[in-house]
Amino acid sequence: MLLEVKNLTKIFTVGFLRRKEIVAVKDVSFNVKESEFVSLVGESGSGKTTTARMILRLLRPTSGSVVFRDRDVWSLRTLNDLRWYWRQVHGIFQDPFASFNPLYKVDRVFYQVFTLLGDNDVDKESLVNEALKEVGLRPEEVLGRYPHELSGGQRQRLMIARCYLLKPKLILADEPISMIDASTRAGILQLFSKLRDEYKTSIIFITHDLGLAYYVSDRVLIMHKGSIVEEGSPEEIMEHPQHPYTKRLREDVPLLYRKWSGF
Amino acid sequence: MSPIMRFILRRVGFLFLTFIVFMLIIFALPRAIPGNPLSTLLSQLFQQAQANPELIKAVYKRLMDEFGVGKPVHIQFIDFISRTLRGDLGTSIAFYPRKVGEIVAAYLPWSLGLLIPATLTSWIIGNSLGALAGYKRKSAVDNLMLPVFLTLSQTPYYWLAMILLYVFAVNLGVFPIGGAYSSGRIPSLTFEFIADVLSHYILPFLSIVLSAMGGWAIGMRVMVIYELGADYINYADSLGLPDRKLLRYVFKNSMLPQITGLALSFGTILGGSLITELVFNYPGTGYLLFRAISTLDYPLIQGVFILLISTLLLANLIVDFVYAYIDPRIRTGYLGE
Amino acid sequence: MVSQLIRDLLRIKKFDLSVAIFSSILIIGLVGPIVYEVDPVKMIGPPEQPPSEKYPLGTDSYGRDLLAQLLHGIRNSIYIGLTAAAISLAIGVTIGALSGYRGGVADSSLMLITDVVYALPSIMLMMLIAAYLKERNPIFVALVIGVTSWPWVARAVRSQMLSLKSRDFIYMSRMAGLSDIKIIFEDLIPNMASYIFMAFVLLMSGAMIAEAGLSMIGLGVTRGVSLGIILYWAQLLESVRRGIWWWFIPPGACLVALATSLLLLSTALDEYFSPRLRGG
Amino acid sequence: MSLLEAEHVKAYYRVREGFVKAVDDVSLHLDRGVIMGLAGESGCGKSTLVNTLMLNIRPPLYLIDGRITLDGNLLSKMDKQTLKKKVWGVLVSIVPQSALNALMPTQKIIDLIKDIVHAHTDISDSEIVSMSRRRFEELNLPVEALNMYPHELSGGMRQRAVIAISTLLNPKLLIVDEPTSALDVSTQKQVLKLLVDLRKAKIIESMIFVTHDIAVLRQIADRIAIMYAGKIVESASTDDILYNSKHPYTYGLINAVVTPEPEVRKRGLISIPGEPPNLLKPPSGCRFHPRCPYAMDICRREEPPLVEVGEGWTVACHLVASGRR
Repeated sequence: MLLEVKNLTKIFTVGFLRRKEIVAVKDVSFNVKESEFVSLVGESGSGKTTTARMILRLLRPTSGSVVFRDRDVWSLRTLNDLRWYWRQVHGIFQDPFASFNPLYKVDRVFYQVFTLLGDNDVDKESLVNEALKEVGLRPEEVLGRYPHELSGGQRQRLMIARCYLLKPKLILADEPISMIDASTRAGILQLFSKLRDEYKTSIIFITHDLGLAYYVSDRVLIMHKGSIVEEGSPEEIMEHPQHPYTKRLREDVPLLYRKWSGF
Repeated sequence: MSPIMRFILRRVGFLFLTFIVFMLIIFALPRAIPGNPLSTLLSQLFQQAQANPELIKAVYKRLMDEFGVGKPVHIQFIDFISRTLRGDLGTSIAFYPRKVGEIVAAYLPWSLGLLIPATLTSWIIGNSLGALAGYKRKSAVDNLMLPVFLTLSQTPYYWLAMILLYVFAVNLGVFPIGGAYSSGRIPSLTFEFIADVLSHYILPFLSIVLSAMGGWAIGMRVMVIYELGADYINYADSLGLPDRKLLRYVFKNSMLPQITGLALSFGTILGGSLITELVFNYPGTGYLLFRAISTLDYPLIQGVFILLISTLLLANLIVDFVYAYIDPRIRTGYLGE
Repeated sequence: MVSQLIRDLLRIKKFDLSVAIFSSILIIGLVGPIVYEVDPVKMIGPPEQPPSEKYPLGTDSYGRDLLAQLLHGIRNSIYIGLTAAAISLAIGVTIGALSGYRGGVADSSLMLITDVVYALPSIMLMMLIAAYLKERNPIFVALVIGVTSWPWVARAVRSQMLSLKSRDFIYMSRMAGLSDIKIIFEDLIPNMASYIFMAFVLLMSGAMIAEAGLSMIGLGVTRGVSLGIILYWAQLLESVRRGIWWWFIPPGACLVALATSLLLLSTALDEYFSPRLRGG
Repeated sequence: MSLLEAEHVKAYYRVREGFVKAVDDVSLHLDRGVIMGLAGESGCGKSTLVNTLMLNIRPPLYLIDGRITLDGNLLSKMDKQTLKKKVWGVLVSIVPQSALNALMPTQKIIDLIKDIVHAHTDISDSEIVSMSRRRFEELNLPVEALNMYPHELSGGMRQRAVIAISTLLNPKLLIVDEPTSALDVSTQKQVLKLLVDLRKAKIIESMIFVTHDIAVLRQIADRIAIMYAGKIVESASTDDILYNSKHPYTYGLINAVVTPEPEVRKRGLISIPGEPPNLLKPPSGCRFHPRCPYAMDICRREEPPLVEVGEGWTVACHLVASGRR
């Protein structure tokens, strides 16, 4: 098993004297196999982003564990161990503008990760150019620019190019296309499928859009109020949803070729 | 418990904590700064009362008592707090054997009589003008007012006071050159006396109002500009709400932060007005503080500060009450959780 | 990037004006005492002379040259302002950044302390502390001002930190294996730079005004001259009532010009960096 | 006669570098009783267009040219005070994009309603209260919300309250600007249902609904207009747009829709290559030509005319104009 998420729970505490607890993620467990495309579907506030950050070792869980290749991720301490982990497991976030420090040229996101590769004798420039070509960007069009000079689609492609550079074993993509126009979403989505097909990269795809999940995934997890309420193949989820929340989700998604009754 | 009660209780707790911290600072300072505390007091004492060794002994004993020499520090502090809360602020050196509390009490009303009306007036005028400038942004009115606000807000009250005094009292002779009332007059509730007090009042009042106004105006102007661009204003506008209604919305929402600001700036304005009192020889606590500092009368200095801070914290609390009553978000427990 | 920023800023009239005023007074304060070699605290002529060719700004009641006092006063006031602002900034940024970065109990307790100090008027705390210092050289005065004026900076930096900390590019840097120190210096601090600079500018104008206030109540520097000290002497010796306008007007005017130019500078920066104030 | 007629409307943003041609020579007709959807990528001028149609514009956006008539009134010649008194809120209302923050925060909903009604008519406060209660009941909204402050309502509830407030005076036309993008799907459905009910109850006559989500339009719109780079490129009935679209851009948009349906899974994911142009310097000729798979020489040179290809079906494309499609 590539990744095992066991009983992951996150409770946020707010307030100083009058403490209040907010359970963001409650006892979440699931596994991801090699070269598997798993979708985590839920609406905003369902805890999916919190889950992603805990898996990426960016946010400490209140309890539970994340085990990657038999190593407990949260017991990794040294910078070297962490680099090993982020070399294998990398993330892509929702807002492609916020993913760049606005003060630096976009090139920084590539040269940053060469420390993860650990090999200093590589021709960095040609590696970057290669990665850019993989995601359909021309190096001369994007390198040397500041993030605000590029479009949302270009910025997100740059982020994916960073993954092509690293070729991690697992990518956590947190709503990577929700802020991108519908007309160009597909092209970006296909880049993830390509990574999976060519390099056996597993993908955890986090989305609020059941349609996308249905289209791209091998397995779909439905998350609601911090818990995973249903799990199954896309067809099972669409055709025989069990949980009332999944049923409602399926009924309320607007369809292109079917009209809602009563409208 | 209603949200409003919870808010008020929390504020009371916070202000009490602030008071205790302040007392701790006052308590710790003379003990923390090397070579300072009793020796200074004593050398001061010898200068004051050279002729009378009996007096020196009495004062010395009293000071030792009040300072709590020989007791553990925490007991000293508890003594200090409980004495203060009982209203005993110690004995003045310069005015021995008068109690600090009664001395300050004689001066405090003059300061408050100057501070409170001046603060409120500057708040009202400053906010109104600031709102006007924000509403007429980039017009001639705004372009004229903004530099004036900026300059006024950075003008020390007392320097403006010097200029006003020089121009209107010294040169033009329109107003008296200082004090709270003409020397020789006996305070009474007669028309003449009140008129006399007022004529002494105008210049100090004006100098505080004018300089404090600038800060309010600048803050309000920015608030109004922000609120004017807010989504709720655009929406109400698109439904045909008349401009004066929109302005009233903007004014109401920009005013709320300014009320909180009022509480915070009492202190700053008080600091400035203390010094303004010096310029006018106005018999308030600033004047008293200056004398206490120049005679190194530490019990009196402490007493002035304790009374001023207590007054300020009380004023903060009143503002909190007003704010809690006005902002619906506190009434319904949305803010301040 | 930096040159573009400077070019953009120079296009703002408020920015140009404020920089021009501040730097000319600064240069007067720096160069003046070197060019005009008159001892500011020595009796050099008859007392209370109005401005003349011999005494460009007149003399005070002790026959001391007021131009010399002003030049040294500007220098010392700016020096105290800069030092005090640096101290406040250091305290405020450290507490605010720590509070925002660490979060949790550390955040709550640091902010409680900050709020308490914030509720106590800084000018009063300054007076109180200064009253216990027998020797007050410029550094001490700057220190007294510095340790009492940081709370608003801490609050502002904390909220900046909170919003920056959860920005995705911080996560991107962490996932690239950057150490915390590197993230603080490469990602966090540079993004707060404009904000911190504005805070510094405002702290400095506040500190210069506070210095004058302390001096006026008799708690300024015990040796040497500052703008506040000139005003203190002028007040003590009744210059206003005796019509010696050349004694109290120039130092006050310099102080107001310095403080206003700094406020104007921060206003210009604020308009540049927050788009809602910039647009039409 | 149609309810809304817009002819050759141009609305530009003035910026330091020149003009952003967000709406460039757009003509549009809306019949009574019709819900029209307006779709396109972000930044194509949809939002600017609908706000311009009701003259709800403020600098740096300016109406450069064009004639806009609503229910027989020539809006494009009215000054703002007349518009506010006679048109906005009465003849046409908008549900803004930022509906979540659209309500005055320190006032109860009912007080905002009173202010709005007073701006147009002289009914008494008590009548306004009973009228609002009736309307909220009719639309299945909780009546208690009237006595609450905006922050006490959930996001979806606030959204629906805004819709009810906008239509309180029964405007002929309701403009709805991307109302559902921040909502989860179940709340979105409630909001859409409310909009449809408004027409059923004859509270409004017609509606223009702006969105980038064609699947949403499919559920409620009778007609769809497709906008690209400041121009309307195709306008037809929902079914024609869906099944028989003529413009390559429309076709691309429809194919980019991803919904959980077997048809979509079978068809596969298709995207339009490239990026929408910068409207400061739009491309020459047909603005879509740099991204169009069928672009010809003429497309680079000449702007395609708007051609009527069927009953109420217009397309602006050289392929159609030259009969190749």
